[in-house]
Amino acid sequence: MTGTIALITGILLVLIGLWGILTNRDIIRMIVGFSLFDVGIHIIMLSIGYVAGGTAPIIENLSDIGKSYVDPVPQALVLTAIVIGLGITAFMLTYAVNMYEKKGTLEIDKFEELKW
Amino acid sequence: MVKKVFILLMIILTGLILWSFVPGYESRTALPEVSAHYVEKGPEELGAANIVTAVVVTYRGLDTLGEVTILFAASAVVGLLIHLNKNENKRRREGSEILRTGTALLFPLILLFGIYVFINGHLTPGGGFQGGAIIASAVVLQVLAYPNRKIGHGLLSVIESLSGFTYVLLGAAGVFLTVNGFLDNRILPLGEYGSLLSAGLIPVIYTLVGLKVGSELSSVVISLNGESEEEQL
Amino acid sequence: MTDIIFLIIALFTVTAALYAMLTKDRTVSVLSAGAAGLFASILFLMMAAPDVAMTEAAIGSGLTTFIFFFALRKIRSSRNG
Amino acid sequence: MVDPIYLIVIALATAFALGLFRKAPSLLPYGLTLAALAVMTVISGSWAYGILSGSLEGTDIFTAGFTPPVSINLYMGSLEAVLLLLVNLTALMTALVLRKEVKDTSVYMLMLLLVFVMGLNGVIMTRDLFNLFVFIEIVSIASAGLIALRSNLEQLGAGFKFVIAGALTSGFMLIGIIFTYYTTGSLNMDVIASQMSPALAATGYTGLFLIFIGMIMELKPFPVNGWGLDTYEASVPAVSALVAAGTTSAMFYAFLKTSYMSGGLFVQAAAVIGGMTFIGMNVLALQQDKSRRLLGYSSIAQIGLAVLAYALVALYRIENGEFIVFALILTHALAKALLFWLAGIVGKDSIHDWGVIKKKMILIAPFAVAVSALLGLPPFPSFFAKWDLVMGLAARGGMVWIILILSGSLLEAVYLMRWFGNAFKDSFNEEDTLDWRFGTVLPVFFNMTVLLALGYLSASQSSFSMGFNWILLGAVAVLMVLDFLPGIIKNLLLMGAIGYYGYGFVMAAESYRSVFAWIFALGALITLLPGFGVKGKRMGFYPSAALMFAGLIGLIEAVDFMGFFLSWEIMTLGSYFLILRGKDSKPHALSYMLFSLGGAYLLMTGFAMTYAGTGSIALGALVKAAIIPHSGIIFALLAVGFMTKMASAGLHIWLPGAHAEAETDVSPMVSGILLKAGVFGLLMTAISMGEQSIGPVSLPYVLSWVAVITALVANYMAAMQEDAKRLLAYSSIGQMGYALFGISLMSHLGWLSALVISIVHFIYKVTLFLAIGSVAKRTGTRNMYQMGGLITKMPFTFFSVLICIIALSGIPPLAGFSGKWIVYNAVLEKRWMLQGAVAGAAGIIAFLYLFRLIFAIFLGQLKDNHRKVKEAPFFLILPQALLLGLVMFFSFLPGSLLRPVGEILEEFTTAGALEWQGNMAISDYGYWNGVAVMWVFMALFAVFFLILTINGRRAQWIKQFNIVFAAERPARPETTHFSYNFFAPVRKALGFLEYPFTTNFWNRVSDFLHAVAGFCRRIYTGNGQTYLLQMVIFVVLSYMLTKGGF
Amino acid sequence: MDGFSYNKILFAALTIFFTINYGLILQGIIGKIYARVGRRIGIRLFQPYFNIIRQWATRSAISHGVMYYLGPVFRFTGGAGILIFTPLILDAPLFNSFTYAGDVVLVSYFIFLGTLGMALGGGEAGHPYSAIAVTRGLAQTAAFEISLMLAIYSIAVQYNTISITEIIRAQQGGVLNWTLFTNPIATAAAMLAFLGSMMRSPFDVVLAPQEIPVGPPTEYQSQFLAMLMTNRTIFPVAKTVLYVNLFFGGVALYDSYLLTFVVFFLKTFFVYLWSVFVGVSFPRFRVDQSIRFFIKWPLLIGVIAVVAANIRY
Repeated sequence: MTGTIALITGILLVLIGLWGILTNRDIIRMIVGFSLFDVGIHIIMLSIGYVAGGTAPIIENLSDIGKSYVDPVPQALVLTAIVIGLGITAFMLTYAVNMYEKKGTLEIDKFEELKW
Repeated sequence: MVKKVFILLMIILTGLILWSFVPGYESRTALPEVSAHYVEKGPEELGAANIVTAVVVTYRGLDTLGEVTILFAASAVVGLLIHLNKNENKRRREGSEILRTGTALLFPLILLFGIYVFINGHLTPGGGFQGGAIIASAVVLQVLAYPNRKIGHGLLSVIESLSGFTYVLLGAAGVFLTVNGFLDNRILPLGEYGSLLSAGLIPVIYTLVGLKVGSELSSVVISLNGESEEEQL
Repeated sequence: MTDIIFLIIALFTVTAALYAMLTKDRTVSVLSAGAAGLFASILFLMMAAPDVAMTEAAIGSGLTTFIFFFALRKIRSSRNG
Repeated sequence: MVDPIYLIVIALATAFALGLFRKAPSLLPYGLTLAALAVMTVISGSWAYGILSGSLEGTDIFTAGFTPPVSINLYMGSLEAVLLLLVNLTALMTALVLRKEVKDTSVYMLMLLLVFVMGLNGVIMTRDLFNLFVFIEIVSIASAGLIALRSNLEQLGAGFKFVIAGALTSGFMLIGIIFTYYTTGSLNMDVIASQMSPALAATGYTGLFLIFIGMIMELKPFPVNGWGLDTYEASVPAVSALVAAGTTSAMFYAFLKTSYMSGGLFVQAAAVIGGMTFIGMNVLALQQDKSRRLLGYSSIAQIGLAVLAYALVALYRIENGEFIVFALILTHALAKALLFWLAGIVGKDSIHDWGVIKKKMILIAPFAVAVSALLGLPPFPSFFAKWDLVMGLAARGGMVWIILILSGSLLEAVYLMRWFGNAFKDSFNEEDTLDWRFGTVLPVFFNMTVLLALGYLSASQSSFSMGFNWILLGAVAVLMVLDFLPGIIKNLLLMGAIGYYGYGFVMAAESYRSVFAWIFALGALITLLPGFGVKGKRMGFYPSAALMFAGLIGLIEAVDFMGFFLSWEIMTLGSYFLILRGKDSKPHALSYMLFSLGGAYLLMTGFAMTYAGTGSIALGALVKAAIIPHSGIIFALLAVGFMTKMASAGLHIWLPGAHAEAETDVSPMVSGILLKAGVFGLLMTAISMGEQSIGPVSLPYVLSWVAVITALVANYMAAMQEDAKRLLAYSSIGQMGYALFGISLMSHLGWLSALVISIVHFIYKVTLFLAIGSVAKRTGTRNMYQMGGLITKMPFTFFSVLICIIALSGIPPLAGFSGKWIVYNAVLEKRWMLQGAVAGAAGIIAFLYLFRLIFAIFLGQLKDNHRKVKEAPFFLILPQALLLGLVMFFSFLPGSLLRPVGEILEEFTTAGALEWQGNMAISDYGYWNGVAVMWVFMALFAVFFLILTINGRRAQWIKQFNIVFAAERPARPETTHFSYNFFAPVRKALGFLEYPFTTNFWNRVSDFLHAVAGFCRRIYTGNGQTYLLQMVIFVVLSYMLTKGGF
Repeated sequence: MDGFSYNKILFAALTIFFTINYGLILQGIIGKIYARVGRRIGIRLFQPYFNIIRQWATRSAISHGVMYYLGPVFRFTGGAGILIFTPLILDAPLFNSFTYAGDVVLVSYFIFLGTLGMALGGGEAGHPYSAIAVTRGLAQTAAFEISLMLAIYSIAVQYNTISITEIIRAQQGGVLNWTLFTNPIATAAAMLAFLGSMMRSPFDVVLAPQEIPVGPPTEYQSQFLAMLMTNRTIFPVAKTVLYVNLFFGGVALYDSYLLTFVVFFLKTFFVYLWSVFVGVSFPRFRVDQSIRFFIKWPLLIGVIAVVAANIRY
C-alpha cells in the first residue's frame, strides 16, 4: 500500500511540475516546476524499490544477512538523480540570472531572438 | 484560457500514460536478482555495512563518478557564465549581529558534521554527497553573514581539483592492481567489518567526493552571490 | 496506521507542490517547493531509505532552496542596479 | 591494448586537474587539453584499427572488479571503436579551432570540452541504462555550457531552451528507466534484451516507451526540435560542429542500443518519426537563409534519415544494415563538422554572404566535398548506403519508403546546392576577412581527406562488381592535387589519361555501347583541345572535366546498376561543377543539378524495382525485367530519369541557361556529349525492355508524343531567341527530341535514327558551340542583333557554321539527311504519322532558327564596333576542322556510318532493317542513294558555278553599303541589319507556344514548397515553453499511436 | 531504279533544258491569263524568253561577297536537283535520269537547298528587304509544309511506299485510280499547301510588290538575277510535277509521244492554274494570317487524311 501511495504521489508531483513548467511564463517558476518534476520522479523511483516490510539496507552485523531489506539499487539511483537535479537547477538558475542581466526580464516568451 | 485547458488535457493524457503503470504495480516482496546479490553478498564482498553506499561507490561507481562530473560541469558552467559576465559588485548589507555570531559558532560545527557524514558513509546513512552539501551549507551561512567578505575560488578550486583528480586516479589504480577493477574498492584491505577504517577504498572515495562536492557547491553559491575570482583572496 | 500517516504526508507533499505552482509570489513558490521536498524526504525515510531522505533534505530541499534565493537576490540586485 | 576505460579516466583526470591551472598562462591548460584529446584519439584509433583489421576483438570492460549485471559494464566493439574515434577526433579538431576562445573563458571551456567528450565516450560505450542516463546528462550540461561560450543574448536564450528541453526529456527517460527496472529487475541492457519477450514487452510497455521516446527526443525529431535548431544557430560554429558530429552520433548509437534492448518494439514508430523528420526538416530548410541554422536543419534531417534507415533495415530485414546506418552517420558527422568549421572560418551567417569564401579559393574544395557527401553523391559512403538501402527496400516491397527517402534527398539538394552555388558565384566585399588560421583550416581539410578516403574505402569494399575506371578517377585526384599547375599541362595530362584509357575502352566496348564510347572518348579529346588556348591555371576546371568524362566512360563500362548509377552521379557532379563555372550560371547550374538528381533518383528507383523483380543487379537484368510485374512502371521511371538528362519537354527548363551560360569550351562538352548519356540510357532501356505499357497506355506511344512536342516547341523557342548560345541550347533540346522519338519508335529503324542523330548531333553541336562561342568571345556579346556581317572577319567560322546548319537541318547532300530519311521510314513502318508530321514540322521550324543563326551573325551589315574582329583562335578552329572533316566523310559515304550501326542493331531486331545495294539503302518503303545525291549536287553546283563565273568573269566586288535602300545609301549598319525579333510574324501567329507552361509549373511547385516551408516553420515560435508543450504533445500522441490508446 | 550510267548525264541535261522551255512557255500563258482576267492585254507569250535572255546578257555584274555569289548557284542547283530526282514521265528513261537517287523524302528536303542558298545569298547582300522576305518565306513554308507532309504520309500509307515512281505506278489504270479520287482528303490538304508553296496571292506577301520589290533577290541583278529567273522557270514546274505525280496519276508514257506531252501539259497546267485561280480571287494575307490559316484548315484536313489512311489501309 505504501508503495502504491508513493507511486501515485510521485506521478501527481510529476504532473504538477509539468503543469508549472508549461503554464508559468516566469522562468524562475518554471525552474521551480522542474524541481517539483524531479522530486516526483524521485518518489516514483523509490516506490519501485520499496519492499513491503523491508528495512533500510544497512547491515550492521554480518549475521543480519538474509533479512528483508528494501531494494538498494533505486536508492542509489535516486541519490545520483538528486545530485544531478541539483546540478541542473543551479545551472538553470545561473542561466536565468544571466538572461535577466542581458534582457531585464524573466518572461520566457521574451526570449524569442531565434526562431524559424 | 483555451491554451490552459489544452495544456491541462495534455497533462491528463500524460498522467494516463504514467497511470498505465499503476494497475500492474505492487510493492515487491522479493528483491531482483542483482539487488539480492548486493544485500546478501555485499557486506562480504565490499565490507561496507551501508549497502546503498556500497552500490553507490563501488558497484555502480561509474554512475557516481558521472554524478560528480555533472556537478563539476555545472559548477564550471556557473563559473564560466559568471566569468563572462563580470559586473561591478555593490556592497551588500552585512548580516545581523545574531547571524554573524551564530555563524562564527556554527561554521566549524557544521563543517565537522559534514566531514562526519561523509567519513561514516559506509556505515551509516549519509556519504560524500550529503556531507558535501552540509559543508556547502556552512559556506552559505558564511556568505549570508558576511556578504562582502571575499571568499575566493582559489582554495576551493584547488581542493576540488585535487580531490577529483585523486578520485579518478584511485579509480584507475584499480585497473592496474586488479583485473577490470576500475573503481574497485578492494585495492585497500577491507578491514574489520563495521569499523571506521573498513570497506577498503569506500571511505577514502567518499571523503574525496565529500570534499569535491562541498567545494563545488560552495563555489556555485559564491558565484551566484556575485563573487568572481578576480577579487579572490 | 503507518499507511495513514504516509498518506497524510503524501497529501502534504502534493498540497505543497500545488501551492508552489499556484501561488503568485516567487518567494512563496520557492519555499513551498522546498517544503514539498522536505515532506518528500519524510516519505523517503518512511520507505526505509534514510540515505535518500538525508540527501533530499540536505540537497533537494535545503541547498536547492538556498540557491534559488541566491539567484533571486542576484536578480533583484541587478534590477535595482 | 590500452584499456578503453582510460578514455574516461584521461578525460576526467585532465578536466579535474585543470582547476589547478586557473592562474597559469592559458597555453598550459590548453596544451594539456589537446594532449588529453590526442591520447584519447590515439587510444580509440588503435582500437578501431585493431578491431577492423581483425587483430583485436570487441571486449567487455568491467568496473569495480565484478562482472555484470552486478556492476556497470562498458563495451568496446567495432561500432563503438569507430564512433569513439570519430567523436574524439572531432573533439580534438574542435579544440584546435577553439584556440581563440581559450583566453576569454579561462579554463572553464576546456573543462567543459573534456567533460563533454568524456560524456560522449561514456554514452557510446556503456551498457547500463541508468549509466547511459548519467552520461547523457553530462553531455547535455557540458554542451549547454559550451553553447553559451560567448554568453550573448542569443546563446543564453538558445542554451536555456536546450536545458529545459533536455530536462524534460531526461525526466521522461528516467521514469522509463525505473519502470523498466521494475518489470525486468535489471538495468543492464544486455540482460534486459535477453529477457525481452512479447509478454514482457506488454507489461513493461510504458517504461520501454518512455525510454524510446526520450532517446528519440534526444535526436531532435521533427517537429519537436526548435530548441535544437536554436542551439545550432546560436553556438560558436566549432561547438555546433562538435554537437552535430559528436552528440548526434553518440546519441544515435545510444538510441540503437536501447532499441535493440527493447527487441525492436518501436521500430515502426521510429520509421515514421525518422521519415517525418527527414522530410519535414528538409522542406522547412527551403526557406532558410541563415547558414548555421540551415546546417542545423540539415543535421536533424540527416539523423532522421539515419533513424529511418535503421528502422527500415530492421523492419524489412535488409542485408548489410550495419553498413547502411553507419555509413550514413559517419558521412553526416564528418561532413557536418566540416561545414560548421567552415562556417566558423567564413564568419558570415547569411548564405548570401558566403561569397567571401572565394578569398581562399581552395576552401571551395572541402565545401564541395562536404555538400556532395551529405547529398549521398558518389564516391562517399552515404552514396553506397543509400543505394544498398533502396535496393534492399525494393527487394522487400518498401516502395513508399524509397519514394520518401529520395524525395527528401532531393529537397536537401535544393538548399544545399543553392547555398553552394551562392558561395561559388556571389560577389563579396573586399574588406571582409576569413578566420584563416592553422587551427581552423587544418580540421576542414582533415575531414575532407577523411571523407575522400572513406569514399575510396567504401567503394572498394562495396558489394558491386567493380567495373569502374580507376585510372580516370585517379586522374581526377591527381588533377585536384596538381591544380596549381598551368592549365596547359593539366590539359595534356587529362588528354593523355583519356587517350590512354580511351583507346582500350573504345575497342572493348561492344554493341551500341561502342557508338557512345566513340562519342564520349573522341568527344572528350576534341572538346579538350580548346583548353590549350586558355591561359592561366583554370583552377577547378580540369578535375571537374575529368570527373565528368570518368562518369561518362563509366556509364559505358558499367555492367551492373550500381556501376551505372555511380557513373551517372559522378558524371552529373562533374558537369555541375563545369556548368557552375559559367559567368551567370548560378540559377541554371542549380536547376541542372536538381533535375539531374531528381532524374537520378527515378533511375535508382527503377533499378531497385528491377532488382526486386529479378533478383539481379546486372544491367542485363533489364531484359528479364520486361516480363515482371510493374515492368511498365520500371520502364516509365527509367525513361523519365533518362529524359531529364535529355531535357525532354517538361523536364528541360534547366538546359537553355545551363548550356548558354557555360564557358566556350564547356558548352560543347555538356551539349554535344553529355546529353548523349541520356540517349544511351534510354536506348539501353528500350532495347532491353521492349514495348511496355502501364494499363492500357503504351509507354513508347506516350514517349513519341512527348518527343515530337519537345522537338516542335524547342525548335520554335530556338527561333525566338536573341541569344545565339541559347538558340543552340534550345536546338539541342529539339534534337534530343528527335532522338527520343527515334527510340520511342521501338524498331530497328527508329533506334538507328536515334543513334545516327546522336552521332551527327554530337559532331555539329560541338562545332556550332565552338564556332558561336568563339564569335561571342570575339565580339563580346551573345546577342545576335548586335552582330552581323562577320563573314568577312571570321570566314572559317562562317564556313563551319554553314556546313553545320546544312547538316543539322537535314538538307540532302550532307550527313544530316540520313537521320531524317530513316525517321520517315520508321514512322511509316510504325504508322505514327501524326507524330511524324509534328516532328517534320519541327524540322522545318528548325530552318527558321538555323537561318537566323547564320544570317544574323555572319551576313547582313557589319557593325562598326566589329570592324577589327579577328578570326577565332587556332585552338578553337582546330577541333572544328577535325569535326567538319568527319561531317564531310559521313556525307560522302553515308553507308560508312549507317551500315555498321545498322549491323549493331540487327543483333536486337532485324525487322525493317535497311538493305544495302552498293551505295543504295533500301527500306520497306523507299530508297536513298546518298553517294548519288552527293555527286549530282556537286556536278550541278560545279556546272552552274562555271556558267556563272564564265558569264560574269568581270564581276566587281563592291563596298559594304553599296545597296539601294529607300533610294539612299544607308550610312549606318544598324538601320539595315534586320535581326531583332526576326520572326515577329511567326511570334504573332504562334506566340502561344512560347507560353512558359513548364517553367510556370516548376515555379509553382517551387513556390508551393517554399510556402509550405514558410508556413510550417512557424511552429518554431522561439518560445521555449511552447517547445516544451510540443514535446509533451509529441509524447502523448506517439504513445497513443504506437499503443493504439492508453 | 537503275544505277548510274553516263548517258544519264545527258538525259539530265535534256530534262533541264526541256523544263526551262516548258516553264517559260507556261509563264507566258499564265501571265496572259492573269492579265485577261484583270481585263488587261498582258504580256506577249514569249516575253519570258526575252526577259531571261536579256538578263543573261547583261554585263554589269557586281558582287557583295562570296555567299552573294554562290547564292544563285545553290538556288539553281536546288531547283535542277528536284527536277532530275523526280520522274517527270513514268518509265521514260529520258525523264527519269536520277530518280534512283532517292524517294519523295529526298525530293521534299532537297527543295530546301535552293531556299537556303537564296536566303544566304540575299542575306549577304546586306539589304534588309532580303532578310525580311526570307523570314516571311521561311515562316510561311513552315506553316504549309506540315499539311503537305500529312498528305504525303497519308498516301505513303495508302500505297505502302514513298518511292514516287511506285506511287505513280499505283495510280495507273484509269482516272478513278488517281489519288485525287482514291484519297480526296489528302489531295485537298496537299492542294491547299500547294497554294502556299507557289507563293502566289493570297500567299505572296513574301514578294509583296508594295514593300519588297522582288523578295529575297532584292539586290540581285544581271547574270545573278538571270540564274535566279531561270530557276524560277523550272522550279514551279518541278513542284507541279511532284503534285501531279503524287495526286493526279502522274504522267504515264503513252504510245504516242504527243499524247504523253499533252497529258503532261494538261495536268501540270491545270494544277498550276489552280494556284493562279485562287490567287486572283483572294486578297493578300499577312504572314501571321497565312500561318494561322495553314495551321487551321489544311492541318485539320491533313490530320483527317492521315487518320483515315491509317484506318483504311
